[in-house]
Amino acid sequence: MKLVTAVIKPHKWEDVREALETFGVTGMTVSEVSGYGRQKGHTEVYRGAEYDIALVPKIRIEIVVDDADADDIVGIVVKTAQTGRIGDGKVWVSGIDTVVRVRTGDRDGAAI
Amino acid sequence: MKLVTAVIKPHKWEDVREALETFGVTGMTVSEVSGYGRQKGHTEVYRGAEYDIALVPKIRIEIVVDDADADDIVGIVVKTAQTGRIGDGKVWVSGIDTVVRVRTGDRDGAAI
Amino acid sequence: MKLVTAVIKPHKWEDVREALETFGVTGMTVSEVSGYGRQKGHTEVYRGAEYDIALVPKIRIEIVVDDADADDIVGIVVKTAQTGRIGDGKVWVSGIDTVVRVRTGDRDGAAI
Amino acid sequence: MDYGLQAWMLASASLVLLMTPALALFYGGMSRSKSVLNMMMMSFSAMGIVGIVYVLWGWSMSYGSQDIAMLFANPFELFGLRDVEGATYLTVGFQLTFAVITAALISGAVADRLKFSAWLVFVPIWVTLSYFPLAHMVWGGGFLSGATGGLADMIFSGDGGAQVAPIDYAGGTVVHINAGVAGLVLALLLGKRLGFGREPMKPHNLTLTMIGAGLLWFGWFGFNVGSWIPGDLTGDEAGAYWLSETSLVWLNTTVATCGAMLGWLAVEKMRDGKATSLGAASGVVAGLVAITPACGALSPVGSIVLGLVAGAVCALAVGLKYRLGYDDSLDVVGVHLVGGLIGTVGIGLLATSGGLLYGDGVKQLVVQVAVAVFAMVWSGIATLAVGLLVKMVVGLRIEGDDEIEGIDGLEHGESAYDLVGARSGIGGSHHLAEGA
Amino acid sequence: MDYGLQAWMLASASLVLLMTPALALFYGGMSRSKSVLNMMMMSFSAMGIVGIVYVLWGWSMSYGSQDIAMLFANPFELFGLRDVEGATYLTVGFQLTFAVITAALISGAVADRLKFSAWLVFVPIWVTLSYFPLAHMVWGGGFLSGATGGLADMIFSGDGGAQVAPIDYAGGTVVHINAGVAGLVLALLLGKRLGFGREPMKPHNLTLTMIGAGLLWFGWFGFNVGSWIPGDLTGDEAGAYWLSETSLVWLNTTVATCGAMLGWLAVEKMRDGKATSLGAASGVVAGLVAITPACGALSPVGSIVLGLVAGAVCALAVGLKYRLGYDDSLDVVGVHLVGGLIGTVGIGLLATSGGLLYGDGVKQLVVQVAVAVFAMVWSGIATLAVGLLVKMVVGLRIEGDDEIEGIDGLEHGESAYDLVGARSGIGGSHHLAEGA
Amino acid sequence: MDYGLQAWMLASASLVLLMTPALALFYGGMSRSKSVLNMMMMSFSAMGIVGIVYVLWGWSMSYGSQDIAMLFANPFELFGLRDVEGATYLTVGFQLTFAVITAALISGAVADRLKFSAWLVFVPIWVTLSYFPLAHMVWGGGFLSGATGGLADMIFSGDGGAQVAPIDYAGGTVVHINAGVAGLVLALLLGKRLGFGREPMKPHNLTLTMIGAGLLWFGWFGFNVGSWIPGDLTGDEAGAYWLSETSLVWLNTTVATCGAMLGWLAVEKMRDGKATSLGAASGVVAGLVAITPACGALSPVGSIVLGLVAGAVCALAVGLKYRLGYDDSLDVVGVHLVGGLIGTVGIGLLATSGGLLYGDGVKQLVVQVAVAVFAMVWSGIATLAVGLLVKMVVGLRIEGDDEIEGIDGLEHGESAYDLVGARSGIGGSHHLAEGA
Ligand SMILES: Nc1ncnc2c1ncn2[C@@H]1O[C@H](COP(=O)(O)OP(=O)(O)O)[C@@H](O)[C@H]1O
Ligand SMILES: Nc1ncnc2c1ncn2[C@@H]1O[C@H](COP(=O)(O)OP(=O)(O)O)[C@@H](O)[C@H]1O
Ligand SMILES: Nc1ncnc2c1ncn2[C@@H]1O[C@H](COP(=O)(O)OP(=O)(O)O)[C@@H](O)[C@H]1O
Repeated sequence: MKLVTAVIKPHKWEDVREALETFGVTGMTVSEVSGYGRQKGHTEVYRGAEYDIALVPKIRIEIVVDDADADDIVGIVVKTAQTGRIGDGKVWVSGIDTVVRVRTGDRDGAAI
Repeated sequence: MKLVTAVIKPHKWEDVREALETFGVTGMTVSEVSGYGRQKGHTEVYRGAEYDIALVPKIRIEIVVDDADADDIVGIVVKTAQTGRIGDGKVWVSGIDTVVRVRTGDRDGAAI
Repeated sequence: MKLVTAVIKPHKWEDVREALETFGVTGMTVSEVSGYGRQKGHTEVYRGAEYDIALVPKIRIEIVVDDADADDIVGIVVKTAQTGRIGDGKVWVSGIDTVVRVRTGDRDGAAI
Repeated sequence: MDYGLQAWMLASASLVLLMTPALALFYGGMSRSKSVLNMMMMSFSAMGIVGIVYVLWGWSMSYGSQDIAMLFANPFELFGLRDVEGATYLTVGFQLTFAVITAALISGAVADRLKFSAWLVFVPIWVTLSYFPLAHMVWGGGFLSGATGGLADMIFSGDGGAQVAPIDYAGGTVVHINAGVAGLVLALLLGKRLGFGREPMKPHNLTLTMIGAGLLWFGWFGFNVGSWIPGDLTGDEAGAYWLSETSLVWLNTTVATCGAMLGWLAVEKMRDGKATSLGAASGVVAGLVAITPACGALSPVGSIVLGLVAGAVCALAVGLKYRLGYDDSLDVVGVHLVGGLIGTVGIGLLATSGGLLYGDGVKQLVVQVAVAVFAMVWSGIATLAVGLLVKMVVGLRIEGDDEIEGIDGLEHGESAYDLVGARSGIGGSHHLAEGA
Repeated sequence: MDYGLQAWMLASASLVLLMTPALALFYGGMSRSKSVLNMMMMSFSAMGIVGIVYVLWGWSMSYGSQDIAMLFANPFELFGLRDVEGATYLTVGFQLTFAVITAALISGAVADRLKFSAWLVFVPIWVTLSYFPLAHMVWGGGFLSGATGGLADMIFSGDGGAQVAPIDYAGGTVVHINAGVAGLVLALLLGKRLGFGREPMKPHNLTLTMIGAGLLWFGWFGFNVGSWIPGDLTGDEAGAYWLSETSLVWLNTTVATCGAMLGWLAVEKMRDGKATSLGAASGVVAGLVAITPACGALSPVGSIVLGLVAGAVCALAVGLKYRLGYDDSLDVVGVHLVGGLIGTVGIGLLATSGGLLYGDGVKQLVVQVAVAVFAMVWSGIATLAVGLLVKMVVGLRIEGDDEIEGIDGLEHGESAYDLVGARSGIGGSHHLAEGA
Repeated sequence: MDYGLQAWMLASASLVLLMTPALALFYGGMSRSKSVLNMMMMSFSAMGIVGIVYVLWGWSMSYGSQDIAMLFANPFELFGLRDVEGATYLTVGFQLTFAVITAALISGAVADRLKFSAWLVFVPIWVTLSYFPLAHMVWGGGFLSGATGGLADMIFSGDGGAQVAPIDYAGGTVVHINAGVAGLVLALLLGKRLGFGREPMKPHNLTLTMIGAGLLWFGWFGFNVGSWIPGDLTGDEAGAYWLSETSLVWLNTTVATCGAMLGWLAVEKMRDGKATSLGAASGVVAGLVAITPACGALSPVGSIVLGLVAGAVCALAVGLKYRLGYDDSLDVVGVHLVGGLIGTVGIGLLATSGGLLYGDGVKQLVVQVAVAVFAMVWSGIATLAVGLLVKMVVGLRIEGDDEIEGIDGLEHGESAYDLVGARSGIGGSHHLAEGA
């Protein structure tokens, strides 16, 4: 089993979700995170004091997948989330030993 | 060392925490996430426009554990968080190279 | 490639970011999480009912790095985030198979 | 004097109307984020329903001329305000706002679990069986007024009515004791929230609660200072009395509230080690409740004393539900019933004319207690009847799973907040602007 | 009577002024969290700009004595309030607050995408070309009043003016129809938000919207009840009339709003299965809008009926934008234009004196419709002219990327919330306090 | 006239009372989410404490008849309002609300780090040594009034008092300069927040700040327009004067505020490139502060000018703390001290009667400056004395670790928000309802 983690721009979430659904991904776990990278945040000025907001909002998606699907899924995310502008995000893949569905106790292939 | 990641229903967090504490887990890292899966979200209607809220709130727990404990911990989470209804969540296990306690610099077994 | 995950005290985030920047880390993904561990939360009393707030706010940092840098980065985080008081947090390292930059499709070394 | 009075009554009615949205905030902030909208909707819908019911038969039942057994008046006499005209429309409006908020107050006891349809059915029947009759009895010359044949007259009969008339300036019995008892009965009928006493059910947004408390205080000036009644004075006498009466009532309302806030905070500091913002907001409301019946009868210093006592006692009383095991979720009993009783009974002790501590004997005290007890019994029975009826017809409680997911989604299909991206604040760094 | 009236007018002007910050909350809560500040800033900046413009030439154009073609008055006559004195200053103040909120109302149609500089330029020109003229025409004895040579006089000529004078008590045409049309025109000029009809654009904070609705209701008492005009009565007669008129208007304003809230919720319940808090807040505003022109002409029961209809119809009307494809983001058209029309035309049916349903024929109805149509045309043309001008000079719309990132950051360099650590609440456990 | 006046004074006192909860919102929104409750609690507790102290000895010290050295009056003469009666109770109530808010204003300077116990001790002593004396000196016929032997009389002696009486209509010196100086002194005593000038300390909820600003503006009408004093007029003359005076003051209050909002925004736009919502809210308050002493002395156009200047200058002044290194956290100095000075001194220039720019010479200007300087010195010394006392007795500052964790938890054992699940909004998708 593999865990695909993708950090993308928030307004791309909807497109990514649709593309993954079409491919057959039925589950994932999503969270709001802040990104730090080449894409710089912005500056806010409050009553004469300047604040450098270094972080930009991102969406982080975690998907547990069969080994065989990992590459395709990475490809789909990269393709769909791409705008070509700095800050589009990263996707990474790591191995996992096992995954269990809490409701049934099913493991691995049967769990996702 | 292993990293156990569990995504569960929010109202089960309290029970899971207690069960893990009883087992002897002394630390974990928790976050609010949104889940996408078989359990569908709901629909909201605002002034005649319908919104399909695809995501449901979940709690994500990360626990770094000794290799030997991983299975037991997965078992405890699965047992405690189970309601038998769709959307109970997933638990997965991956290997990690090392863990360090920031306060002391202790590593691995001594760090958790 | 390695994934370094660090859970630290929120007010140390700024220092850690600076130290990592100095070292040459150009990107990371940050989120707010809650920690459970030796550092206990606190008690809140509302109209005669006592609440035990078990969790304390933490910042979670994920950094994908070259294998060679992982140890240094762990060292920097540990050093910078250390206050010596309970609750300073944990850092762990795990292996990842690959990382992709969404904007360009670059992989691994070129992607971070 | 009429014109100045009209100006103030227009302001007063508007102020009391504002109290119900203010209550929605006060209660809403104390709810959990998954049920704040339902909590606010109970207040808002009470405005819609009671406003209309009041015009249809509420005014007639409360202040119509066709008294029935000293308990209420004929609802059909002035149905739809038939035959009402002129400045009386404003009196109707002013009284309407009291009925609205009394119903809304009850909602605090049933947080998170009452079917919205049950609320919509409960409210109009409850005001009809409990509020309008009590308003008639206390203010409409009925059984709890000083009128001949009334309760006070039965106890100490006087010349053409009671020797000692019961005092309820602005609604200690009619509004607060009434709503408090109704909350208690409904909470018992409904049962506890899932996880009550075990899971965290702390306020989700204390800034809302504090805005609510501030606006309630503001609105309460209409409530109390608008409730002046000239008695049998006329002309210049009435005018002079108005000037002096409203001045005193305004000040008493303020300083009793100050006292109650400090009283509540002092209890918290001693008991829990910390004085909370929820305590300050709650103390404000407790003080306002307690001074409501008493605001015309006390001196400013007496009002401070009443406030201190009310704040301190209510701070203790809100813990009772855990001991006794009823889930009065947002403390309608602990604040409104207890506070209302303290004010109503406190008059018997602290009234500058009639109070025991001012050497005027126990008669006022006895009358006040008797009225309070009668009102509690009436309200209790009426609420029980309506509650059981509603339970039979539409059912009272939502499903357990829905309660866990949150009543906002179930009943209103909404979630209060959507704060995506409200977190970009993690650690930006800070530089001084060059230009500053 | 003067003194009582003055007291109430001071209160009224203050109440109407409060409505614009209240509107900022109402609209702000409906925006997304990335554009709430811009939404609020459009209201606040309208206060700043229109307040000053009104003193400079607004008063002169609306109520100056040098009428020009019955359409507006000479802006220079009383420029900077030259020659104004005494109690007239308060009349200026009161009227100023109406101009302010009318401009602010428009902002709901242009959420998330209008350049802030465009707004700052639009507002002063728009009030000059659309608001001041309409105020003059309707209330300043101009073309839409009952005066000789006016529209009503053209239709049914009477003795020294129209047989049947148009009725707009507090601004159904001048304020609501005017703002509604302007919103529609601007929304069309501006185009839809990116993702309109596809992406979620739901309210980010419904508690704000409900506070806003509560405060709007409160402020509206100044709006309606302060808009009394004595006609040709004087002395005691005027006084008696004032007492009775303000009483009726207060009550009508309240109960129409109650009705509209229930009307809106009923439509939602039937259509969507759930009654929402946004619906309650919207119903409140729809009711207030509809009763605005009619508040002095109807009976309380008539007001309830008007409210029910307005609530129900507006609840349906807000869906039109999806059918017809204009992005009136926060429903200025659906609530203010439609609600304003219902009130303005409803008078022709429900007025106790003059209404068709009261057997007084169709004349009032015809006049009301004619006035409404004329106002719509005027407002439409004026807004189009100003909108095109602003488009040419500073441009109307921000860049697409900026819209996606959020206009708050772009235009104000701010983000509304920074709630780091506002989440420590995940599952603490709960114990009863020993001491409680 | 009495009745109309009473109606307005009841409204005014209520409005001013509302200002303190409004201030709690204004300041609370500017705090960080870990200290918003403490910020709000400083305002609320000031209400509780000062309300009671005022009744006990505040009124006596300010307006008692037993003057002591023209500096204050005997605190025991009317202790507990002994011998006070009738309509005077309302005057007490009105004045009480001024004392309350003055104390509360100071809290903005000490955000995030002042022990709550220190605040509770500071407030009653500070009002006793600084507020009551200054109120007596300026409004109670003391040293800063036009009375014989007063400062103005010393400078330009006239017939039975000063030639030119100092003007402070509603509290430029007593309230704003006083609070501003006190804030500065306390901020210096207390030291900077940890991380001041380095870490982000930006407002956590600007919608709260904007609600607060809106409600402050609303409440300020009570503050200014209620502060009318008849001088030696009686009967009809006084009545006519009241009508005209209150009208002017209402309008001036409004348009100065409009001007200040625009002034502040213009400076931001030019300096930072963007006009912020915090700037609009701050400009509103700066304008209200500046017009406070001047609202009866200027023309509407003069008020606009004063407002523009005050807004622009305060926008620059709030940056001073970074240059000079005092941590006046929420800008009590930059807004209240600077704004109060601009208003107080601006009278000397812009007063239609007495102002330099109206050709009436420098006397008024000299008197205004002298009064302002004296008030600053008095307030500075008094605050220093109280501050040092409190430091000795209970200590001023919380521990560094507690400050980092947040003062809300430490002092009140609470957290403001618990928004679990307030984020389900990430990307739902959007379909049009069929039925809409
Ligand atoms: N080394 C990294 N480890 C983890 N996340 C990273 C890393 N570098 C970048 N990111 C994430 O990817 C996002 C985009 O990166 P950025 O450098 O801004 O643009 P790009 O990927 O287009 O070069 C960042 O906001 C951050 O969330
Ligand atoms: N492939 C996956 N990868 C990561 N998380 C998943 C995956 N599938 C499901 N989840 C998480 O598990 C939760 C429950 O899954 P769901 O399909 O709704 O029910 P069940 O697990 O009971 O079949 C989801 O809300 C999501 O957070
Ligand atoms: N076994 C664990 N797995 C994952 N996160 C942990 C674990 N133990 C602790 N943590 C995280 O580290 C933080 C600090 O741990 P704690 O026990 O309080 O202090 P310390 O690390 O100084 O001993 C916790 O708040 C939690 O977020």
